[in-house]
Amino acid sequence: MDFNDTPEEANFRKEVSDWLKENVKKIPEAEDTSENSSLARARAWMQIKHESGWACLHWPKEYGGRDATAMERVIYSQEESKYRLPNGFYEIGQGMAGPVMMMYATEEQKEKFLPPMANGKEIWCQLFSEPGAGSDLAGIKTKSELDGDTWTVNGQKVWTSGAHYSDYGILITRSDFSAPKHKGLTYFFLDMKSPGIEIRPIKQINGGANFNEVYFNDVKIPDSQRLGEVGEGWGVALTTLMNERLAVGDAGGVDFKEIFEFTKTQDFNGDVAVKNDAVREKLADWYCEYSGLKYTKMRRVSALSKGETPGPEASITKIVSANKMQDIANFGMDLIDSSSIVPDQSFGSALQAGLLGAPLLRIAGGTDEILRNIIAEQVLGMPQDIRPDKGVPFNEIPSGEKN
Amino acid sequence: MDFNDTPEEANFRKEVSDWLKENVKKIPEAEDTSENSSLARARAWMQIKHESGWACLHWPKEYGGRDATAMERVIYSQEESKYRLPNGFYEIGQGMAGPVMMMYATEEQKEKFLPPMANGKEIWCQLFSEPGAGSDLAGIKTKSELDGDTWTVNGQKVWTSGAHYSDYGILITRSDFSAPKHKGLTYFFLDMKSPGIEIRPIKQINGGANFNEVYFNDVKIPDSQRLGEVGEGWGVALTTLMNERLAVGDAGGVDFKEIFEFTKTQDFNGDVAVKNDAVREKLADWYCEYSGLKYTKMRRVSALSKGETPGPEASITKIVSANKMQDIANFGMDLIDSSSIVPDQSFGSALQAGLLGAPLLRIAGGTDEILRNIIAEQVLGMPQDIRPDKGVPFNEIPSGEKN
Amino acid sequence: MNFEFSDEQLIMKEEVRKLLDKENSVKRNRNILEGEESFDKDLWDSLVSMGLTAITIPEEFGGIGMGYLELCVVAEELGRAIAPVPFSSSVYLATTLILDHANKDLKESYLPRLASGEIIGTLAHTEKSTHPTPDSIETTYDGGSITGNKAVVPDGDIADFTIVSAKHDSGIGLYLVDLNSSGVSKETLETFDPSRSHSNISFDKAPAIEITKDGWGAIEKLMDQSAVLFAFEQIGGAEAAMTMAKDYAQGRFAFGRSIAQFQAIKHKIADMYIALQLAKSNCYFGAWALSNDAAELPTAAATARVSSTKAFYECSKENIQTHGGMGATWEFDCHLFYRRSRLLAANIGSQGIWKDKLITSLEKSNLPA
Amino acid sequence: MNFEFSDEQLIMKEEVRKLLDKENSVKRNRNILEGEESFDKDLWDSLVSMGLTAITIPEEFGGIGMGYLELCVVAEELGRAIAPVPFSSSVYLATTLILDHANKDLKESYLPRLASGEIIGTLAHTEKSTHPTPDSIETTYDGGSITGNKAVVPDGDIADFTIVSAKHDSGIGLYLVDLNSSGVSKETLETFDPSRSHSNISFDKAPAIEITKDGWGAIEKLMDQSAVLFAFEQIGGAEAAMTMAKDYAQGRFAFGRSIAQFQAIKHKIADMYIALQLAKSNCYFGAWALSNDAAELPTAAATARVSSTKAFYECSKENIQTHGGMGATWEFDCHLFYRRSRLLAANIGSQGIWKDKLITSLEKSNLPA
Repeated sequence: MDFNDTPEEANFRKEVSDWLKENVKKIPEAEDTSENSSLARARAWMQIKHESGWACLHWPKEYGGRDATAMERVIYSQEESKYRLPNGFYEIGQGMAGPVMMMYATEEQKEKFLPPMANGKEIWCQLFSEPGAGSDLAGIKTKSELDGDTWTVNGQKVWTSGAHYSDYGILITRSDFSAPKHKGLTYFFLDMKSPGIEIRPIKQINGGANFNEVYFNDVKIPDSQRLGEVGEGWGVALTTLMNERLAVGDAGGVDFKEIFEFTKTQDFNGDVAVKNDAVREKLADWYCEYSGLKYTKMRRVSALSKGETPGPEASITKIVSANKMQDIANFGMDLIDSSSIVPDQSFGSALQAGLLGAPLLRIAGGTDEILRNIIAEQVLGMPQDIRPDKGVPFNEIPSGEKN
Repeated sequence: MDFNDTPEEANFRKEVSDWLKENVKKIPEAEDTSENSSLARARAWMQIKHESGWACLHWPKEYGGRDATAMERVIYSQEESKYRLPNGFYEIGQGMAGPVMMMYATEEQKEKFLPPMANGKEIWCQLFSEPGAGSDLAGIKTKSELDGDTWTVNGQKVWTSGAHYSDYGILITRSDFSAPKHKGLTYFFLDMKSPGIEIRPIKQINGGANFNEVYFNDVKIPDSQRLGEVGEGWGVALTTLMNERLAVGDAGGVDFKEIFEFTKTQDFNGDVAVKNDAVREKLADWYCEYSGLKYTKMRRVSALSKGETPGPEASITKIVSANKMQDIANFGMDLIDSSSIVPDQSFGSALQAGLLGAPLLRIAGGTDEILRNIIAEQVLGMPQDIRPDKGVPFNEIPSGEKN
Repeated sequence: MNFEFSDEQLIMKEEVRKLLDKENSVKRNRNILEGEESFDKDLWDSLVSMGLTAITIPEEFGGIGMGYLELCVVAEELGRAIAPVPFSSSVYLATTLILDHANKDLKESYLPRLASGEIIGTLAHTEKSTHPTPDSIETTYDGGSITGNKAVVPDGDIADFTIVSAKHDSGIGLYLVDLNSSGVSKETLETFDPSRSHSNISFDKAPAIEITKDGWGAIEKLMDQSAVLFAFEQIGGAEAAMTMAKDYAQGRFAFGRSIAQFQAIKHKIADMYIALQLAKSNCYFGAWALSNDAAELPTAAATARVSSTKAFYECSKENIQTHGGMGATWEFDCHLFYRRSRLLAANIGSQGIWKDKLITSLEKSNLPA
Repeated sequence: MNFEFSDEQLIMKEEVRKLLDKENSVKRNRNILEGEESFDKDLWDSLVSMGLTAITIPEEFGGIGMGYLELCVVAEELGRAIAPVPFSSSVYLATTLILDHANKDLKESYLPRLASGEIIGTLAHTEKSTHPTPDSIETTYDGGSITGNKAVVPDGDIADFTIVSAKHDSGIGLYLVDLNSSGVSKETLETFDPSRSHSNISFDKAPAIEITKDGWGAIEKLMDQSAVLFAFEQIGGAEAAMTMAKDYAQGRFAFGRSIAQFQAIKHKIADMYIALQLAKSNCYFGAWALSNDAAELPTAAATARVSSTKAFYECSKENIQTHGGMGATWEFDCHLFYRRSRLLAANIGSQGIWKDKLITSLEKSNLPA
């Protein structure tokens, strides 16, 4: 048990680190805090990475990747995360759409679409969730109908990040409403500039608008852009989700370190807060969670390095860190007492961001409740709940609207 | 909003209080701490109460009661609880068996059985739960078969308090295994001295043995002792459970007051524990629960006094108080540090009793989980879970043994 | 005994509720939150018309001479409707201080106008980013005027006058300052819950009228009194959030059924109900103690405050969670309750402070009731 | 990097687990709990035969010269099997103190016999019903002998010798006392978990050998070292309890289905899993810090201790709840784990003490790792 790289890992890390040192400085600073400015930086950086063979390094070389091992990918991302780089724009394309295209697209399509995905010229988004299908993704209702060689799509998607700047999207639709829920789905990729697509930003409770609603009004998709067979879109969607990026990230935002530092300066009930035993006890609980997640991640990386596939046990990271963030933010505001409602305090805006950001974190990418189901079922092998929708024609399954 | 009795209530309370003052002293002190000794006192006290018309005062006068109002019953029990009296022995008989006999027994049976129940000469127990049917009471498997005018009962009951000193019992059995779960049940009362009944005490984790397993081996019950129609025992059982005593009691055992007093003398981390902010914060949380339950009870009594029927919202008392007791006991032991494992400390045995008693309290009379279901469904009107056993013949319902 | 509000009080509660429903108070909250106005003047006028600002003011001063029990039921409904009005500042804080501590002249001058809603008052007490203590007050009263800076004054830019805590030569006093007088400057703040307005106020030799020289005792008493009223707002809000969660769950279908059938949802909402009932029962005792000015008030107030703050936070937080993604959108109303829960938790001091006050009061009373 | 035990260590763990399974350690726990014996001699002999008491002892002193990582994996298995043996007292406490502080003569005299299981040692430190501090130690060392009363000494009636903390003229020292020598009297105690024996021990001028004059420093270090080992026992126990709950739920049917399908049960067990994984990962870091005698040991030990204590309590408590009524019977094994969780939570100091130690260590390190 040690924290040191193997000689091979150390060599690779040095190679990455040296390259990053030389190259990160090549991209221009952001002009402002706008999304466009950030996007321009992201494109520039992906171009540089691609030219040196560091773009989407887990991909096969033929499509612009590096054929890297999982451990190399982890090391690269550890080193890259030491810099503040805008890589989020490419997560869906390179992490999810790319791999699914490799499995289901034609050779011609792969040659056409994968290289610009790898070099950052084209950005992809994911059109899965719907207003009535979140936790229960297979409940989607966006309708696709085939006429000749062309599909017509009508419906609404939601929570699509980056829809407004994406070039292409991966899309799941329902092509057969009389088949059972998981059987009538068909999967496509499409040009996001297609006529009939309307994109509206979703304003979140923290004022941000990182997501969109996407409306489909008679959007035409050639049958050649179908991925997988008609009616077998659910399998393609599952493959896509399995390729979801290695969820190494915590919630981001206020965490133990921040609140600990704050309690060293903030007065509370007659002394600096960190001297209050009730504060210390809460700090200790959060440190144990913080530390527990940190070393859980290291255990997962160790498993990766041995070639093991990371399982759904990573679900605990999001449950714990999002709830911890919410608790810390609420508690930190308590320390500031009645002034805490004004974000313009030493630490107030970070706390406010935490308190307003945590609710979405507890939901996005799987609610606390869904993740607990996943832990129970997929990690611990407990049985699924009763599924009254199993095998029932989709249009006979009860839904809110029908009642 | 006030805490004072109405003039009528005050008069009644004075009458009760005066009578208790005069009469409680008439019963002999317990000879020792044995159950027999306690039982003898209980019988003596019930006899005295009965002679003055204070036994099971909510019963009709004709069967030995007083026709008291719900509020009078509350006042009586408030006053009586100021003395340490062993009334628990009669709760099942007077509180549950009596009312159900009044509804379902023949006039002859009522005249025979109710008066000795009221005057304390005869004690009753309840034979409902089974090893495979606790939370799901309707899943019982004790079998009853009719031959001529006589039923033969085979099976096992569990968690029967007082089976070993009871004269009679109320019993629910399954008379039809091919009918749906709730339809094939038949309800009886029976003599606990009947041949074929075997009673074994259950040792609890706290070393106590307040409950029994009761085995039925070809026990004969005359059909005349059936309560309700054949196959309609579930309705009779529900009626019985609705008559369950007005659950005014907290968990009993270590609660806020006890731990608060303890923290005033116990040293912790350099000072008396109550001066430690972490301890104060926990105390505050427990006080809020303690106080919240206390005034919730008063709100319920007020509703009673207006003639309202207390609903299942009382479920919160047990969930909160049993969990509070477990937390307090665990925390109190923490304050005593490594010596806490020895009960022979100033407060150690009370804490040990709490830590070992709370688990059963969280289960008996409805688990935390069942009570939350009840709150959601019966108080808040949320829908039942899917019931795969609904309408299915009982012998086709999956059970652990069959898998 | 009758541990319940009277029929008259419950009818009054129902009337207030109907008014706030009819006026669509939650929608008005959103309008204020998103717009430029500091409060909803129309809604305020409706509440004034019902006489709600006059409840605790005796008839001799133009009020209707009811008591705190009536104010408690009103507070619960204002909380349920997350009303965007300066009621707590003007009624719980300013009116109570004048009633309890001002001389007859001041009462005659201010109370009738407070009762009629003609003027709005508030309290300017906090100065720093910590809970105020006698030592932390730097604002000074000297020679008939006030100098200093008060922070996060609720409704500071709406109020016509404020009561100010300030040092005098031998302690902390309370002083009344007309906010339109010379030497007063205000800065409106962006806050976590913009449906209620807050300002920083600077006083530079602003003319002031003394209310009491024992200002600290008066503030401590006021904190206990208002804690009960805030707690009623909090349980009102908590119940509204719980009901939203339950109603949404019943109408939302996933995996072939209403999500209200899932134990994860049912038990979450049952836990909200438990927290709410404990808090509500503690509030009832708080109402009794407040209306009887009982010796138990400090304990009762702290208990009501702590449990109601917890209940509103839990209910508003888990209401969002029950709604799933939509609950985290600006468009849904869930966040209005979440914001209000934080505002009310902050307004008169944090959980840590009130928990400590609770145990201190129990240590003093030497017996946990 | 490899944040995992080595293959050899994992094989050793598996061997220990197999042995404890084969020997039916949980059943043996019940036998000791219900019977008159202080520990299970046969099981102890089996563990000794595997060389487990010799792990950390160098070969020159008759040991097998492995390290603390090996001891950690063994501890996890002993915890999983709630083994009724004096392993923690003799190995984590007595052996570690002698290894770290005794002179060569003492090592030569004691370590080979500890390694071979011929003798059993323990630590006699606690005196009062509070966590010991340097000021609270009243036992005295003077002129080669010890006088005083030690409370709740683990395995006090089994051990052949104990190390005793005692005052000397300029501080607290550690002294070795043969428990069969004159001046020693023992009283066996009834405890919360009778599967492990504890005694009060009185010393009346009992002959003693000095181990170190800086006993307090040695004790503090030992608490950190043993906290990691106790934490491994705790996660072993927690995992066993979680697995019991899961297995029982899967086989228990109610309302027409396995109760393992109910979210109330699934989510309860998922929460156990979360608590366990956090604790286990903290234990791994503790194992690294312990085996490397790293500067991070105080932080790592406290973190492992706090999270493992929490995990074992939660898992053992909710395991009973998952079992329903049967879980609260003496006959089922649930309570054996619940009792052990409390014992291990108490043995080297409570949660409050360790949480405070954790934050103190972070304040000192000035950076949260």
